[in-house]
Formats: sequence, structure tokens, C-alpha cells
Amino acid sequence: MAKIFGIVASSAPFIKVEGMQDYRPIAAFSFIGRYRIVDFPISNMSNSDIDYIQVYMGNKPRSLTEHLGSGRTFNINSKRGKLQMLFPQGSSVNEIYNTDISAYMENLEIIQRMHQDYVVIAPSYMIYTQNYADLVEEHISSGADITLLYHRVDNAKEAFLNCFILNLNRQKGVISLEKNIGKAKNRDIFMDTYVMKKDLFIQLVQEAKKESSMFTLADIVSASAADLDIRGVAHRGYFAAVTDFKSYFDANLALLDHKLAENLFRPDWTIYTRTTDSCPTTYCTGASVKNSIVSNGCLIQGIVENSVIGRGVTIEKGAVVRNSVILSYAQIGPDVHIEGQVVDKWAKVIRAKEIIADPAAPGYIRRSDNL
Amino acid sequence: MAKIFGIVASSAPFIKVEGMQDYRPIAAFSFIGRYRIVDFPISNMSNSDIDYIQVYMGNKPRSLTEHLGSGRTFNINSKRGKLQMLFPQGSSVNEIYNTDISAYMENLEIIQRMHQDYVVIAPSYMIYTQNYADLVEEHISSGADITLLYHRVDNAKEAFLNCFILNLNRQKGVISLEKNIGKAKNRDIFMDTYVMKKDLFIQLVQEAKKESSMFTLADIVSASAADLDIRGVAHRGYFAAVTDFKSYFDANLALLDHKLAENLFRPDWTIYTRTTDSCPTTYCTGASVKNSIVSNGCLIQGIVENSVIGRGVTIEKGAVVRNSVILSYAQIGPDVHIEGQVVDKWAKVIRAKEIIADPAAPGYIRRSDNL
Amino acid sequence: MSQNMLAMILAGGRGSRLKDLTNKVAKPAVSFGGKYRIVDFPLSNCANSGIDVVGVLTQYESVLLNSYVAAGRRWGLDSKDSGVFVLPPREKADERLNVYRGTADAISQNIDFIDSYEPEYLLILSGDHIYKMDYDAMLTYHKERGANLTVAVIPVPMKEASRFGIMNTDEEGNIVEFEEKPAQPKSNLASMGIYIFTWKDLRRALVADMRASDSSHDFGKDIIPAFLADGKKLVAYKFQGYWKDVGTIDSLWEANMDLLDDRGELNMNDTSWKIYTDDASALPQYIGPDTQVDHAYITQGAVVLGDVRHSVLSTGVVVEEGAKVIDSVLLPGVRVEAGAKVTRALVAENITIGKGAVVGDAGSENITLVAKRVKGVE
Amino acid sequence: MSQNMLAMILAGGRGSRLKDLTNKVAKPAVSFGGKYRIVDFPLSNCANSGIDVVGVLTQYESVLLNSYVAAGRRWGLDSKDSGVFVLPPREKADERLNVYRGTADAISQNIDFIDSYEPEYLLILSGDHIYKMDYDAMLTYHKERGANLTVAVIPVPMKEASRFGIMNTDEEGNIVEFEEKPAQPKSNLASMGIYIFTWKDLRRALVADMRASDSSHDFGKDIIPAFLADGKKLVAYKFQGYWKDVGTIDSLWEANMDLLDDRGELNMNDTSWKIYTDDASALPQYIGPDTQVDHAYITQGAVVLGDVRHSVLSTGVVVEEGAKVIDSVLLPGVRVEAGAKVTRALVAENITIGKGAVVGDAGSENITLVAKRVKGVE
Repeated sequence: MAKIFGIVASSAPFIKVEGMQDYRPIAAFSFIGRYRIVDFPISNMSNSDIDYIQVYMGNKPRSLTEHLGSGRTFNINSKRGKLQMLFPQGSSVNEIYNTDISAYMENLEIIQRMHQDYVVIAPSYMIYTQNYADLVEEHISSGADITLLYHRVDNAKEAFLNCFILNLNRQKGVISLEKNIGKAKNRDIFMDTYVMKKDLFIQLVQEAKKESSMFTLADIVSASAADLDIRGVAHRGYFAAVTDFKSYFDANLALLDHKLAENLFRPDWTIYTRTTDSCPTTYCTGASVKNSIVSNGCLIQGIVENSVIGRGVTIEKGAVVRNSVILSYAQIGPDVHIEGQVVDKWAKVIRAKEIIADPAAPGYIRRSDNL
Repeated sequence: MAKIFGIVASSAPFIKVEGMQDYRPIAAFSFIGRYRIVDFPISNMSNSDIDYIQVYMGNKPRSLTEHLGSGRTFNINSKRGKLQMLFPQGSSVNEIYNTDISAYMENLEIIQRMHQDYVVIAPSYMIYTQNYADLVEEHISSGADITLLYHRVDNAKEAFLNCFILNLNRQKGVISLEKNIGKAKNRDIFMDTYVMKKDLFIQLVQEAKKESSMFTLADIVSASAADLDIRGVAHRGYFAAVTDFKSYFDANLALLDHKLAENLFRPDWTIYTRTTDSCPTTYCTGASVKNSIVSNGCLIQGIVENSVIGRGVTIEKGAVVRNSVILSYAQIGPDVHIEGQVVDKWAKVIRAKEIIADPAAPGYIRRSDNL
Repeated sequence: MSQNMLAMILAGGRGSRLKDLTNKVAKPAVSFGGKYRIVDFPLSNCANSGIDVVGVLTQYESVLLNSYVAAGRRWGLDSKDSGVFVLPPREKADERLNVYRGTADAISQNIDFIDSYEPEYLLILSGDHIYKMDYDAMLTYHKERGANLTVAVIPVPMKEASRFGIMNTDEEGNIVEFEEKPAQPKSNLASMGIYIFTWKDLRRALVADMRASDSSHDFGKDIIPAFLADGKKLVAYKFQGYWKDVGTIDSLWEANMDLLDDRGELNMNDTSWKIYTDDASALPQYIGPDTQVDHAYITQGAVVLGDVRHSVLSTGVVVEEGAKVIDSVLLPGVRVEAGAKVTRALVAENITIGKGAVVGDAGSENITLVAKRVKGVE
Repeated sequence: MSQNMLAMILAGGRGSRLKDLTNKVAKPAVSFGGKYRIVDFPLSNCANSGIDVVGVLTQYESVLLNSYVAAGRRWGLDSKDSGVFVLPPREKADERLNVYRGTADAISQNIDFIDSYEPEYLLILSGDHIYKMDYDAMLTYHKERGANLTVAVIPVPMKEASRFGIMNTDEEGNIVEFEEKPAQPKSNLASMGIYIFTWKDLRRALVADMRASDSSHDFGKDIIPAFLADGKKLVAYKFQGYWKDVGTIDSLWEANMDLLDDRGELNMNDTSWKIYTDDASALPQYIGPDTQVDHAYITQGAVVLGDVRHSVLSTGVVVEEGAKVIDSVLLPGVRVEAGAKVTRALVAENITIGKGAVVGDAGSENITLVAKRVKGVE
């Protein structure tokens, strides 16, 4: 097998999730209660026998640092391998300079010292499963310089609006990358996932730096499309990109389709996550729960429908929670009626008796808020 | 036993170690080859059964993050306890604002959520051993509001120049803290180590913030000397403060006195550190080593005297190393003569055949330099 | 590295009163409370009490128990000087492979292991009780009282006292007499089988006991009486709180049912004293669109499409459409197929109850143990 | 969690040829190379080869070995689905406590453990060889060749071949015959005791072997011949590099001495294939002001105040002023007091050589094992 190391990139500064992102990077966002988004790229790598993984940390790294730990959680042998956290060096005042390229430049010495030949670069704001070992095999046998993973969607007019799209020729050659501005329904969304040789990666990073301080890896790859053999490989299965608040909300609720969830979480492809040692959930007499995903440590006395409930949530008597995403340790007080909301961690909704939004334009209740 | 949590503070911005500190915080400095300075406060806490420790990270946190890991290295139960790394939020452009107080303010919610009654705050640029459980017992039985640890020295004219000194009354009450500007030989050097109740700590942090954005914890404690019962407790045993390049050099070489080293490293008070799994050191035929501390993984073919040799160092045939501190993976080439130097990690001295300085004014060879 | 107090968990017995549940696993490894195993309780108590080194004395079919407890990371017992060590009987240079002849003999055979840590105190625990206890507080009491041996006791109803080992104490809490299952109990203080010994005292007693040909090498029958006879200071440490021996199917079922009383006496949700366990890589629990879940204790990885009433559902349990689970405990991996009905039963790991099958009996005095696949009804 | 390949280390034997070194520890736990134990080699090889789960089959005096290997963190074998599991013989529901009757029986008795991981391949290792080997490369070969069993072999000098188990192969590397210590060897390919079996094939053979009353339940004597007789595909995997059986005091001493040849065939300093071990909490080594250290392999925690020539010094060794250590291996904790002289010896753990004492003999053919305190000379 080819020797591969992994890079989990920090999300680009132009991707903004209002509210949620004030408290943690997208990588550390809770996903269907039990997971964090970064669990997906890291588990994909770990399951692909990639045991040296660099995670580029954005701002507010504390929660992500604690979540990642030494990598044991993700079944990475801490002696043979390493889950290494790399920090931006004093983030620039103007955040347009905080590109992925500048993060790689700052850690170039470490990247150069890697002894693996290939690198897989994956995003920390997208949710999908993919065997990267297979992808690298495909990359090698195709003879391409760079392989990009993409997903064909039919809702690019209203979704994936901050993502890149790949323009492909008949041979799956990449003609160019461009921002999706919602012009067409059917698009090949670039999954921000690259395979290439380590040496080419270093060369591109250095070129990008020379080109412009604002150049990203996607920019330099797009600019190299004429000179290099860049190919797209189609991904199948569940795919979500958290590029704004609505897409975060939708990605969670989409998995209430239990068949879809079973497709994403397959027995032979474990998604690892850090345990919090919470106890099972108690459903009290009088509770009613329908079509919902519920994490451990909850106390449920009220009504829950079509919702995702995080760890240690309390839903008191008479409360109604519908079409909502409730994050860990939140408390929904007696007779409170919540619909179409994301309730952030530690928030308490006690006095506000009705907070209702259309799931098409969901609402947000801030972390540790008391309402 | 009283419930205690620990804080390992980041060194103040006015403490500068030229050269070395460009690459890592003082906490992550190598010490006598095998250790890092931060091993001392953390081991002191771990050995005192303090199993919840917050480490405040300065700039360039990568190496420190890797070194600390999950705390297992330091014998901290990762379920019951926690070695938590706290990061400054976007360091200020003007570093006078980067006080310890601003770091505590940023993480106040976490500090407030701690359920322990007492806090021990220790520095990450000083080297000493101390049983903090005993210190807290003494604090409690004395009835003081704050207990400060100090060390009586007789060389305060030329050393400890960036430290605070305690002015004490006959009852060991603290009258004030002041900067040591080298006016007198005999001084009580403040070891930047505090014991107090958590609630008082939070109160002082908030007061300091109100007082001035540049106020430090030492400043507010000094300002409170009239209102609070603040007492000094004398420390005995080895004590060193790394406040500039010379003091770093001296602190290392001082431990060539093997009796002194045995006093600092006692069998009942393990200083924990992260292993690098390096193999034993090979002394070749023709090598000559005298009065030196040598770490594992070295290959020694030349002459070494009165020096500290880090992990994986190569000293080739005919090379002479005297009165020097050689950090990990450095290479001293054939017939190279080094005296009175700190040679930083990965540096290679091959062509420069003589680099000699008086140990009273030691020289520095930068990390990864090729000379 | 010397340790102040070492813990030794007696995990040996077959646990035959648990019948088919212990065919393949030792009693301490039996599943409990949805996601736990019984031995998680003493091990988590050790971790939370600041104990670093725990020996687990095993004998019977211990491969699952061994591999389970050896991964000390689950309880944080894997830091530098910590560890959970499985101690089976072993062959020595001068003798053949031994079995443990009694609870005290299990400790005697591991004196060298214990000595290597130079402990001042030794904590003896058993592996089949459900409770939360701060052993450090008990140690403080042991030291304050200057005892040679401290025995944890719990008050039981006087009429049940004759089922227990009873400690008769004087006014100061000194143990003056120990009676195993007395017909006429003089006190209601039952021994919890939790002992703190000052190690040098116990060591001396064990060495003597090993040589005694008439000894059954048992703590209750031999060591405690010897301590009493020698005039050693034995004190009782009164424990308040939830404590349950789960040695029978009925008591195991009951202890599971007690969890439905959320935030009750055994508050599993108390974050200051968590019970740690293996973390299954499982999805959160999923409750389907057309179900009734009325008073249940359910853990991650469970999928509920049918109705559940007053029951405990473990990791990976599936209750299919139209199935009903009432007053029952389903251990990990149980599948209740469509239309089946489970009442007042404890269903063993990975058992499938076939379509439309009916098991258990709402009117029976005892709990039905289902340890074999139940065929569906066409 | 299913694993592609599981490793099982046969760590059983008393190792009586190591004499007093194995009075208190099993052979695989014997100290080696300053800071290692012998079993660090197969365990580190497993970790570096990407194997997650390792079973260690122990029998004799295994408490130190057990507690040593159980802390899988030393080899990184403590992540989510990883572990090092100690597997002693154990009592089962239907039989009394067994001992392992042979190498194959040790695996047979743990079929349930192995099955629980659903491996495709099983790697069998022994616990007393010093070498570095990529088992993943061997597995690739096993798969490429479509073998049922792959045996690692090493070419030995033809005149020594009769001391080994010899694999006779055809031109394509298929094993056609196995001869244990043949008087007239036909080949110089010695078995290293390292086997990769396709698990379902081995499982079938083990089940048959368990029932065979005339079997000695041994891989070399029973299982390999049965595979050959059954027409299974057996291939030899040629290993190049350092490999040494350290079953005797002389060979153990020699293997230690080989380390003085730094960056030699067994390059301990190769960071791409580290050998992991317990990390002692020790100071770096200290070399005193008035010493001669000429050709030595010394690890952290050693204090050298006297002279050392052509020797290996382990953790915590102290060589006092005026003492001389020549052509010797000092195991952890050895103290050579002032003026003592140690020549051509292997000194066991924690032994003190008293002031002015002289041990070992530069002229002797065999290495002197010093396993008892040597009194000083006034």
C-alpha cells in the first residue's frame, strides 16, 4: 500500500455559520447529538489506515483540542502514528490573509519532514464517508497528478452555495474550479478533498504563496488545471456541507431518515468520537417521542418529534420540541414549545413559552443563554 | 484533603529568552536534555494529587500541545481528572495586553465551573519541586487569604532580575511585591506561586481587569496587600528561574553537580515527562566523556566535558564539547570545537570549526542552523 | 512506584445462580444498566477515589473479563503509574499451577505483586455489587480510627439480617464479633465485603493462614476471626446509599429496574461520580415515528420502532414494529422482532425473539431468563 | 470490531536455560539492551506493522509479564479497537482449569477469543527472539502467494542447520518438507517460529488436533505436518536481517554485545521502526568527572563514576568510583561498588557487587551469570 499522510484542513474564512461559529470552529460543531463534524474526516483516514494526521486548528482551538486528544479515540496507534494539531501563528488582523496556504507555509518544515509519499487533504466542514486508501489507489492507477473528490447534486441552485464546483470534461478531467453561485441545479460539487504526491503539494503551496497572499489551495489547483493532469472522482452516499446555518440544521435533520443514517454509519466503517461517559437516557411516564435521534444522558418528560437531541438534555413536563436540533446540556422548561430551532449548548429555555420558526428558516438560541 | 485545582500560567510577556523563545514558549524549553520546564509544575501538581490542571498556552502552542497530550504521561487519571489546555483568544497586537489576567478573563466561565474550593497557581518558567497539598494545608491552617511561595537567595544582585521580590514582615506577612532590580544580594524571590480560594481568585481577576488592562495577578495581589492577609512560605531545595538566556544556560549546567541533581529528582517525587522512545546512547571507542549529563539516543565519538547533551545528539570524531548545552538531534561535526554554547535542536555545526564563548556570556546557535 | 492504597477485586466465582448468563462470561462481566458491566462499578469507584492500581483476581472463564478490564483506559486507569492488572492463578518456579482456594488465598498468591507497589493499605472489593462509594473517605476513616481493618457495613432490615454476614459493634463502632448468616442476628449491620487492611497486618495474617492446614483461606471465615482473636482493632464504616448484590437473576433484574427511578438513590447522571464503561461505537438511539415509549431507560445504539414500557434497553437492541417490551431488561444486541411480546423477562446478549413470539409472564413471581433464541410464530 | 490479522505471542515457557534470570520473571520479560525487555521486540513489530490486537499466551510465573504487556500504551496498542490481551489457561464451564499442553493447544484454548475478532489471518509469534520485522509485508506475500500458511525462514550457516527446524522448499518457495533438527539438513532455511495462517484453515486443523489423542499439540510436530499431509499450500518467506534467539545466557549476552555495534544490522536508532518499551522515570545518564567510558551502550538513569569498557549498562545502574566493568551486561538496578571489577559477566537485576569484589573471568568460554549479591572485600 502507498504511504499516505492526512491533512484535515480548517474551514476557509469565507465560510461562516452565524451564531454557532462564535463559540467554536465548524470542525467542532456537534452532529446528530453524539458526533462532531471533524470525526468524519479523521475516522475516514483512520479506517483507511492513515495513521499520521495533521489537523489544522482555526480560532478558538480549546474544544477541538480536547475532543481530539491523543488520537486514541480514533483508533490511531499513538506510537506508530500521530494525530498532530497545528496552530495558526498569530492570526492576522485581516482574516482574508488566513488562508489554508498560509497555515501550510507556517508548518512547511513539518510537512517536508513527513516520510510518506502521498497526502490526502480533507475538509472539516463536510460530512461523508470515503475509503481514502481506495481513492489513492485509484489516483495512482489513473496516473493523474491531482485527484479531486466530487459529489453530483441536483439542488445546487439553493444549496452548496459557498462550495466550489468542478467543471469536468468527458474523461473526468478537471477544466476548472468555480464558486457555486446557484446558476444551475445539477452540479458536481467539489468536496474539498485532494489526493496528490507530497512533493507536488509542497510545490503548489509555495507557488500559491508567490502568486498572491490571498490564494487558497483551490485557487492554485484551479490555476494549474491547464498544466497538470487533474481528475475528478465521483463520491456516492450521504454528503453534506455545513457552509451556513441552514445547511447545518438541514444536515442534522436529514438523518432522521433512519435508512439514510444506516447508509452513513456502516458497521464496517466506524465513525469514532470521544466518549463523555454519560449514562443512558430516561424516558419518563408521560413522555412521547417520535421519529427522533436521542443521545445519552437525557431526561425526557415532554413531547419530542422529528428532532435531534444532544447529550444530557432535559425536556421537562409539558414541553414540546419539534423539528429542532437541541445541543448538549440544554434545558427546555415545563410547557415550553420549541419548533424549528437550533438550541445551543447549556442554553435554558424556561420563561419564553413559545419559540417557533418554520424549518425553512430555522431559529437559533445562543450558547448558555437563559430565555 | 481540600479539593484543589491547578493552574500553570504562561510566562509574562516581559520575560524574554533571546533566541530560544522564537521557537517555543519557555514552558516547552528543554531542561537537562530529557525534560521540559513545564514538567516541573505539572509533576508537582500530579504528585500532590491535584488531578485537574489548566495549562495556559502562550504563542506557538504546537510543541507544548504535543508534549502535554492527554496527561497520562503525568500520571493524571484522564477520567477523574483533566489536563486542560487553554488558549489565548487572538493575541493582541500590542503584547502588553497579553497579561495573565486577560487569559483568565477569557476562560472565566470554565474557571467558575470548577467545583474545587482552592487553586494553586504555578509558573512555567521556574524549576523547583514542592508538595502543593502540604502548601495548601499550611495555607488553610494559617488562615491566610493568599499564600505566596518564595525562595531566599543571596545572589539577587546578579540573578533573578526579572522576578518579583516579597517584602515580608516578621510574621511572614507580605507587605508588598516589587520587581527585583538588583539592589541587594539577599532577597526573598517570589516564586510566582499562589494558593488561595477559587472565589478569591475570580474576584481578584475581575478587580484587576477593572483596574487596568495591563494589570497582572502579581500587581493586583500586591495592591491588595493592605486589605488581605497575604503570607509568604519559604521554599527549600533547588530553585531556578529561566528569565533570560544566561539563566537558562546556568540552570542546566548547575545540575552537573550530581548531588544537587539528586536533591531535585527524588525517588518519592517523580518528575514525569513524555518519552520519545529513543534507544540508549552509544559511546564509541575513542570517545571521552567527563562530568556530563547525557540523554538517550546519542552517538558519541568525540570529547564531552561539563556539558548537557540532549536526545539523539551526534558528536563526531575529534569534536570537543565543553561547558555547553546541546539540544536534541543537534550534530557536532568532526573536529569541531564548541565551548560555552547553547546549540538548539536540529542545528548542525560542521564547517565552523571553533565556536567558543566564556560560560559567563554563553553563545547561542539557532534551531536547524547549518554552520 | 509506591502506592498508598492498592485495590484488589475478587472477581473469581462462577456465579452459577446467574445460570446461563455466565456460561460464557464471568459474573463481573455481565451487562448491566444498558451500557455497563457489573465490574464497572468497583473500577469506577476506584478511579474516582484516586486509586491508581487495581488487581483483578480471576479464575473462571475470564477471557472476556480479562480483556475487558485490562483496557484500563476505560476508567482512566492507564496513566503513567496506573493500571488494571488481571491476576489469574499461575504456575510458579517451585509449584504447579494453582487454583485459588479461597478469597484470602487469592490475595496470598499475589503477595509479590502487592509488595512490588509497597502499599500502606490494601482495599479488598468484590466484583458483583452495584453501588457508588468513595473509598478515599473510608481510608480517611481507617486512618483516623487507627484501625488494622475497616469493614464497610450497611444497615439492612433486621428481619433480613440473617441472610448476611453481620458485624456486631460496640458504641464506638469497633467490631467485637462477626457472625456469618446468624439465625439470631444481634445487629443489622451487614458486611458489604469491602475491607481496608493495613497491609503489613494483613500480610502477616496471610502468611500464617497459608500454612494453616485447617483454614479455608477465606476472609470471612478465617482472616477476620483471626484478627478478632489477635485483639486487632477492627472498625465498621457505615455506608449510606444504594447498594445491591446482583447475584441472582431476580436481583439483577431489580437493580436494572431501579434505574428507571431516574436521578434516584443511585444517580447515574451525577457528573461528579461517573461510572465509566466501554464506549460502544454506536449511533445515538433512534425512536421511530410510530412508537410508544413509556418509562424506559435506553442507551445509544438502540432502535425502537415498537412499544416499550417500564424497561431497560441496552446498546444495539432493536425493537421492531408492533413489538411490545414490558417490565423487561434487554441486554446488548437483543432483537425483538415484529409483533413479538416480552414481559417480565431478562433477555441475554444477542438473543433474538422471533416474529410474534411471546415470552415472559406478567403474573409470575420470578423473572424469566431468556438465554436462547426464541422462534417466531408464523 | 473485526480485524484483518490478529497476532498471538507464545510466551509460555519457563526458559530454564536462562537459569536464575527466570526465577521471578517469564523469559519474554527478561531485560535486554539497557532499557528493553525481550517481548518489546515482537510487540513493537506488531505495532509498527499496523496490527491492533495482540494476544499473549502465558503460563509460567506471569504476573510481571502480564502486568508489563497489559499496559498496551507502551506500544501504542491502547487505542479504541486495540489491545494487548494476556491469555492464561482458564477454567471453563465444562472443565477444570487447564494448562496449555503445547503451542497449538495454547491457540486452541483461545479459539473463542480469536473468533470474537473475526480475523482473516492469524500471526503466530514467539516471545524470545530479538529482531525487527514488518509482518504486514509478510502478510502481503502470504496473500500474493495464495498460501494457507506462510512460515518466515532465515538462512543459517549449513553447518549449524541441524540445530534448527529446517524448511525444505521447491524452486517457487513452496515448503515441501519440514524437518525438526535434521542430522543431515537438506536446506539452510531455518524456521523463525513466525507463522501466518489463514485463520479458517488453522481453525479447522486445531479442532481436529484437539481431538487427536496421539497429538502433542505442537505447531512444528503436529500442525505443520498435518498441513503438508493435507496438501495445503505452505510457503516460505525469506527474512533478511538481524535475528537472534536469546534462549541461553551466552546468546543473551551476545545479543546485548551486538548492540555496541551502533547503527549496525539491528539499528536501534532507526526512527522509522522504533522498539517501544516502558519509559522509566529516570534522570538522563550521568558520567562522572573521573571516568573512562570506552565503547559502551548506556541508558538513562545510569550513573557512571568508574570505568566501563565494551559493556551494556541498563536503567539505574551505578558504577562507583574506581570500579571497572569490562565485556559485561549489567541489568537494571545493578550497583558495582567502589573498586569492584566485573568481567565477561551478565549481572541480574538489582544485584550489588560489593566493594572491591571481583566477578567473571576474561578467559572463560561461558559468560558468568551473577544472580546473587556478591559480598565486598574489606
